[in-house]
Amino acid sequence: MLPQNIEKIKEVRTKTSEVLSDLLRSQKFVLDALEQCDEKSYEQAMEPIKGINKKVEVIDQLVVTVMVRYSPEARDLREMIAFLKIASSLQRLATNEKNYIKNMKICNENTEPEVKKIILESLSINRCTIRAIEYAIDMIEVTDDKEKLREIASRIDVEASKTDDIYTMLEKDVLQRMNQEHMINEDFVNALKYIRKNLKILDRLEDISSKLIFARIGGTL
Amino acid sequence: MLPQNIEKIKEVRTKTSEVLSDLLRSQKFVLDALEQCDEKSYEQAMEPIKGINKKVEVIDQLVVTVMVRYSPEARDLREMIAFLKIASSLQRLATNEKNYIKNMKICNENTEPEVKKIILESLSINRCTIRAIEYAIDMIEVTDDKEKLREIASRIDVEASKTDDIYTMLEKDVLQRMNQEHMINEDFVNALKYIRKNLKILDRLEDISSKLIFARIGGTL
Amino acid sequence: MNTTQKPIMEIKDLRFIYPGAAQPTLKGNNLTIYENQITAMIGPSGCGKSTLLRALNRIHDLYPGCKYDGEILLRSNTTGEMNDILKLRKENEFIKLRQQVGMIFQKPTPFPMSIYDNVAYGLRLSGIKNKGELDGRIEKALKEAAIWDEVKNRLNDSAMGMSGGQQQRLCIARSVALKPKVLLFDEPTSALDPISTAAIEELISELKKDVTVVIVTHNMQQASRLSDYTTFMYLGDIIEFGPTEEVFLNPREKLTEDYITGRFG
Amino acid sequence: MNTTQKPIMEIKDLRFIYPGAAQPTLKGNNLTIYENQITAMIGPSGCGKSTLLRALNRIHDLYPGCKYDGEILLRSNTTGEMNDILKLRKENEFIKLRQQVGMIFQKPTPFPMSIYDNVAYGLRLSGIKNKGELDGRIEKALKEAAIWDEVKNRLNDSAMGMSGGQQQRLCIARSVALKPKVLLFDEPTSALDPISTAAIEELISELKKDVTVVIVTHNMQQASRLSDYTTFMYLGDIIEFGPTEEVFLNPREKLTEDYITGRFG
Amino acid sequence: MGGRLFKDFSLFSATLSLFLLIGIFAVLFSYAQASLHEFGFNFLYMEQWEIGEDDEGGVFGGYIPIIGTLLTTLIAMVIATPLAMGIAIFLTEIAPAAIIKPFSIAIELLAAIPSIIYGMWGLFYFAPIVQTLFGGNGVGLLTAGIVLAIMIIPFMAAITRDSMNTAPDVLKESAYAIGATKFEVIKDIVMPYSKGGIIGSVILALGRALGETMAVAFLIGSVMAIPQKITDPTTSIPVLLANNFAEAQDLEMSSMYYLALILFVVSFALISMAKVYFMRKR
Amino acid sequence: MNRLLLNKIILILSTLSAFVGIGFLFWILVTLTYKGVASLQLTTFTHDLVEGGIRNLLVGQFTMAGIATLVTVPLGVMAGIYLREYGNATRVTSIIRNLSDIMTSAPSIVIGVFVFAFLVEPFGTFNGWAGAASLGIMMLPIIISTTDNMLALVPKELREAGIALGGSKHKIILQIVLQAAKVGVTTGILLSFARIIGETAPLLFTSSNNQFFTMDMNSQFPSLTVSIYNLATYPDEASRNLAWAASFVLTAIVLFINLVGRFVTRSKHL
Ligand SMILES: Nc1ncnc2c1ncn2[C@@H]1O[C@H](COP(=O)(O)OP(=O)(O)OP(=O)(O)O)[C@@H](O)[C@H]1O
Ligand SMILES: Nc1ncnc2c1ncn2[C@@H]1O[C@H](COP(=O)(O)OP(=O)(O)OP(=O)(O)O)[C@@H](O)[C@H]1O
Ligand SMILES: [Mg+2]
Ligand SMILES: [Mg+2]
Ligand SMILES: O=P([O-])([O-])[O-]
Repeated sequence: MLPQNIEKIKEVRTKTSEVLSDLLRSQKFVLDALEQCDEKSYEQAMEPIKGINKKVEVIDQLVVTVMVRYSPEARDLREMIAFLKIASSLQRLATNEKNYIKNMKICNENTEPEVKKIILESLSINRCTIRAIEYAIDMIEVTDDKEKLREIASRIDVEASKTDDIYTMLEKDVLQRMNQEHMINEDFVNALKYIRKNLKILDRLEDISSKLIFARIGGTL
Repeated sequence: MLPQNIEKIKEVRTKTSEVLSDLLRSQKFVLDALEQCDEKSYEQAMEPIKGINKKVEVIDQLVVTVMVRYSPEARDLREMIAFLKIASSLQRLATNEKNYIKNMKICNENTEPEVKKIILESLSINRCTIRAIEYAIDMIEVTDDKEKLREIASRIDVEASKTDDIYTMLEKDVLQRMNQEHMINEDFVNALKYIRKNLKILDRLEDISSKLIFARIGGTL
Repeated sequence: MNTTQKPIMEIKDLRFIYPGAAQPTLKGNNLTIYENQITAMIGPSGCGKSTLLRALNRIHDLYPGCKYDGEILLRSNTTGEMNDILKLRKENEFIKLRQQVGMIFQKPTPFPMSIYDNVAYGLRLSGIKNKGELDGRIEKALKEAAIWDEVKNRLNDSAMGMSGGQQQRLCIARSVALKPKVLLFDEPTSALDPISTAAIEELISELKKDVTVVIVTHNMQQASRLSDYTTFMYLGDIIEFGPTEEVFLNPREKLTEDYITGRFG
Repeated sequence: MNTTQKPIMEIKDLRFIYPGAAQPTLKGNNLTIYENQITAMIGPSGCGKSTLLRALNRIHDLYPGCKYDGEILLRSNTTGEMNDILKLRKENEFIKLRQQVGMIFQKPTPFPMSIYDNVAYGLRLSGIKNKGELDGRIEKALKEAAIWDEVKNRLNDSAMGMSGGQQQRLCIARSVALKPKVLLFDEPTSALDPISTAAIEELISELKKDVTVVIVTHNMQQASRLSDYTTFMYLGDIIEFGPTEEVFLNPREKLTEDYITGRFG
Repeated sequence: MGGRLFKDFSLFSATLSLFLLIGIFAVLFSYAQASLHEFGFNFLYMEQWEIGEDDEGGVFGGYIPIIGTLLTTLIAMVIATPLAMGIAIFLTEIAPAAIIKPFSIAIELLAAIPSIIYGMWGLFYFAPIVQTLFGGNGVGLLTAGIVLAIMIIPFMAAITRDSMNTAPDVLKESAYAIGATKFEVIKDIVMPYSKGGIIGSVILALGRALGETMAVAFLIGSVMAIPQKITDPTTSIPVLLANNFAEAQDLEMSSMYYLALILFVVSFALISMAKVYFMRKR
Repeated sequence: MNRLLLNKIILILSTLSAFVGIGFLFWILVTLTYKGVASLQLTTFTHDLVEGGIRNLLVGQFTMAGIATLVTVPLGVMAGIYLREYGNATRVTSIIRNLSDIMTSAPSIVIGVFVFAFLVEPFGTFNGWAGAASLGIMMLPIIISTTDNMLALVPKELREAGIALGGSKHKIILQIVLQAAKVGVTTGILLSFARIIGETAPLLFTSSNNQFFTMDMNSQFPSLTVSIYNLATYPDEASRNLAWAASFVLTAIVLFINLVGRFVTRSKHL
């Protein structure tokens, strides 16, 4: 195999890692922002995801180049197809993240303390997301060790199901409270809805991990 | 080129057409439902999009097969990559459609007449969407006639910009009315938001059309 | 690839030693050839692909001193039983075997006679003398080999004057005329240009309606686009055998994957 | 592919007629060869790829009666001017040209002498007699051709005993030793197995650091993975020329596309 | 320049052989003039070979040596051709690998043995056998023919084998692969494929037999007489030349040149024919 | 089955004929060895013909063949080079090539006649030069055509590779093409030497023969083969025995050279 080819394939990986790192930074800023109710951090969080669409296009183009020039087979082909699919997922991830940040701006000095409390509780979800993104980045690095790949993939799954549990608890909590106070607080409902965006991000990350499993271990797409 | 290869490529096209047709049927049911405020039609509209995820998986798998077995080049390669990307878009389209239908269930016998009026007015957007889907289906059939492809693509763009215009007018209308009545009607705002889902569908269709242009005419992805 | 496929040949623990060779060239191979399927054999040069292929119609036995071990079963037309072709000893048994298991080589091998006689040759050997029947079978074979239109007006010209690709198709017609059950191809296109290659590939993929095909090829793309099953051989061993798409997309063995992705050696 | 690429050769309206041929084999071709880039020539058999390639160092002129028309410009090392090599007439001018524009053939062509002498041969022809300098240049060339490790302990063995792939790399070393500006390859791997092929391809893609490469190949995958620019020829005409990725992803001409996607003829 | 000199010298060498051939023809023709003038084409069927009074003039006809040459050659060809084909077939298609090599070498060595050895061996060992089997006095047409046959067999067999070997293995294998027997492969594939070469080798052997001197000189009896039986002694052109050329004078000498010319022209024609066949091989 | 039976019969016949052929070789070689060795004495090699030895004959035969070879080899090889390297398949080249091929098989006696006409008759005496000339004429076409054929086996890419490295044509021919064909050409020379060393007919009336030891090429020159012919026809036993001895020596030399040629070809890789 020509070294240029291997280079190009590596570049696809690196670019994908980069996009995930962008998301990671964004998530971390959001977490900061929410913990400290610091409005400026929202803007900072928006910053890294602005360039993602462009970067995804670059990934797509790199994959096309590899396909055109090297007609990859087996593992290489699986990897290229997987990354093409992952690129689409990354775009979605970025959109979800953007929506999440926009919506979470509701959390500022004027936010009702009760709502704020829910949001603060929901931050364990964010921490899970951050860990899951970190795992996904790790996964891209692992090319040969099937055991390790499966292990990381399962950790991502664990984070995803943890978030599900956390959200379920949060929801129960909110509903109980609303029941007690015999009223429907729009803000509560909205907060829950926005938090759910974060779950979608984890969904996508699971998706990416399964594509990486296809790339590195095989099976069907 | 082996006939089996050509067969497989055709199959990818057919399957993609099928998914678009599913969406088309769904859109038509929704239109019916909204025109007649017939709740049953919402259920009917959900029906065709239920199988889409499975079908998209089949398309992905077909593309992988073609790539593995035939190492396509040039036009064939562009087409396969385009359809892989289109498959991702189709999934998104289906999600948007599902959300739209779910949200639009607000339009029933109990709906406030004013809101209903807005929704009825928004139905020209739906008609645009329907036409755009039809165009997209047509486009898949056109493999060689570049002129025709460009023409259909521009028609899809026209539909998309028409919907933008329609939406802008609707929005202005609603805002004016709310201004006049000095109140913020949540229902109005929500209706607008749900209608916007439809715009996203048109966005995706434009995306698909540009991928088809890449497949058939070339350029960058 | 459905599950109703019937084995037509089965290779069991086949060892093969060339005369005078110290080491066996095939070291206990197992392989099933399914009816009306195309099975490709790939692997680096010298791994034993041709050797295995040539065992399937015992063409090795033209040269004395080859040693076989194990079994090569071929399904009988009449009884449906699997008979071991390694048990054959008599010349007329060999002749019958080779009429059932035909072979096409890397370089086209037109006989030095007319186009018509090339195809008629095998038929005559198999006892068909009647002119009408011959004509019919020859036309049919030439049509099946997708070369009828090009030669129908010059059946009496020498076959040596045809282009390489045409000659190869003529050779295929010659084999097909005998209605063999299995056709063995040893790199049938490696001496041809891409256009003739495409024609032969198309022809082979048409043929599988009627016969079972086993093809050795150096060209992995060819194996992947043409075959239903693929065998990867290395140093006289069958390393991997499976449906082509599986072998090329999800090879089980690292050796296979390295070879397919060009990271070999 | 940046825009700072400098042409090293330019072919202008080149027509070429073989001695005794009624039709020109090349019918007015225009092509630019960029410095330190790999330019591939593809096209169906007989379209004139080898003919065009062989015009670039005028090896055609070994056989009398070839007619050229048009210009083939080669950039001069010293003045940087583009000089028309079709104007050359004298034997020592040809010799100088061929030392600048080397050539590697389909079949490896080791000379019947030792490995060392094979590489030394061209150097000696070019006037280098000093043993120390020879040794140095030879080691360097063999290293550049990625074959030093395999031969350093048997430099005095005959070159005929090497494997095909090694012989081909030796021939490349032999050419490289002369520090040519341009190296012409005519299907350099079509006689080699996939593994040797991979080694040669890697070597060629390394070489482009120092020399400009023009390569004729039947293997489209090879052209696409190896070259920076691709030329598609058909019936003596250059149909399309452009950056390889463009030619293979977005060919401008239908003919090119049909050829590349295997829908040709 | 060295290159120029080199080329010119090579051209000179190449034309040399051309001039030699023309020279031979011209010399033979001009020395044969006297006889040609005297006897014209009648020479071919005149039986007398009588030296005139005082070594002046005389009547010379080539009929006897010509007939002798033709008959020995005919006998040789009839015997040699089937045997040589048999050997060639054995070597290409039948012999096990281990035997082919030594057998081929033996055949080729047989072809390399100088003709005079065949003559001597024939004279002392073979002629007596022919005498006991067929009568006569040992030397004569039949003995000469048989020994000539033995001499050209290895030559013919070697060239025929080479031609047959040009039939590619895959071609034969593909005939076997549609159920042919060995003989059918030889008859239908190998022979037609190498037809030109085989015919060429037969003609070439014929030319050899015609011009053969020493093997025949020992065995034909060298008698200027028309043979009545197959065992009768007679003479042939080369033998007549070998034995009498140096002593001949004037018109007889010229007639000898005439004979040499005939021999030369006939073998020239035969070899050219053989060449045409060799070239048509494919 | 009829086909199979026919097949068997033909195969048996072929095998039989092969053994008949090889039988004759054995017969000839065995009698030759038997008679030859029996007649060989040490004096056979140390004495000249007059004293019942073959010393002068061997020397004479080798001298003539040697001179023929020395003159013919450069001419023949150069001619072969011209035909293959410079001739460029023109008409003239192909005429020369064909005529030279035909000359290879020209009857040897006719060459004797030719040489007699212009090297013996004008000088009035048989002489060694004439013998050497007729052997040379026999040898020339053989060397031309082996050189030609051997050069043809050198792939044209090898020449082109040399030229592409910047060699001039004659250097490439000498240093590469001829090198590559070296073994074949050498074998050809060896074999043609073996061929002429056993020739009789062209010597009969060119060199004729000489009973005495001489190196004077202007006089009748001793010849082994001519002597064999003469000796064999003498009635006395001693002459015949000497003929057998000489034949044995001659055959041994010829076969030895042939075997050497074969060995050289086999170890082709330099
Ligand atoms: N007739 C023979 N006698 C002895 N060994 C042989 C013979 N033919 C082939 N071999 C050896 O058997 C091994 C397998 O050869 P085979 O021709 O089957 O390989 P292959 O996979 O077909 O290679 P390729 O791709 O080069 O055709 C090689 O090592 C070869 O050297
Ligand atoms: N020496 C020659 N004399 C006359 N015509 C020639 C000669 N060499 C090649 N040709 C003709 O010139 C045309 C181009 O030949 P060329 O060898 O350049 O083709 P190519 O593209 O290299 O083909 P391939 O892929 O088969 O090598 C062919 O039609 C061929 O027949
Ligand atoms: Mg093989
Ligand atoms: Mg070429
Ligand atoms: O071969 P001859 O010397 O007998 O002609």
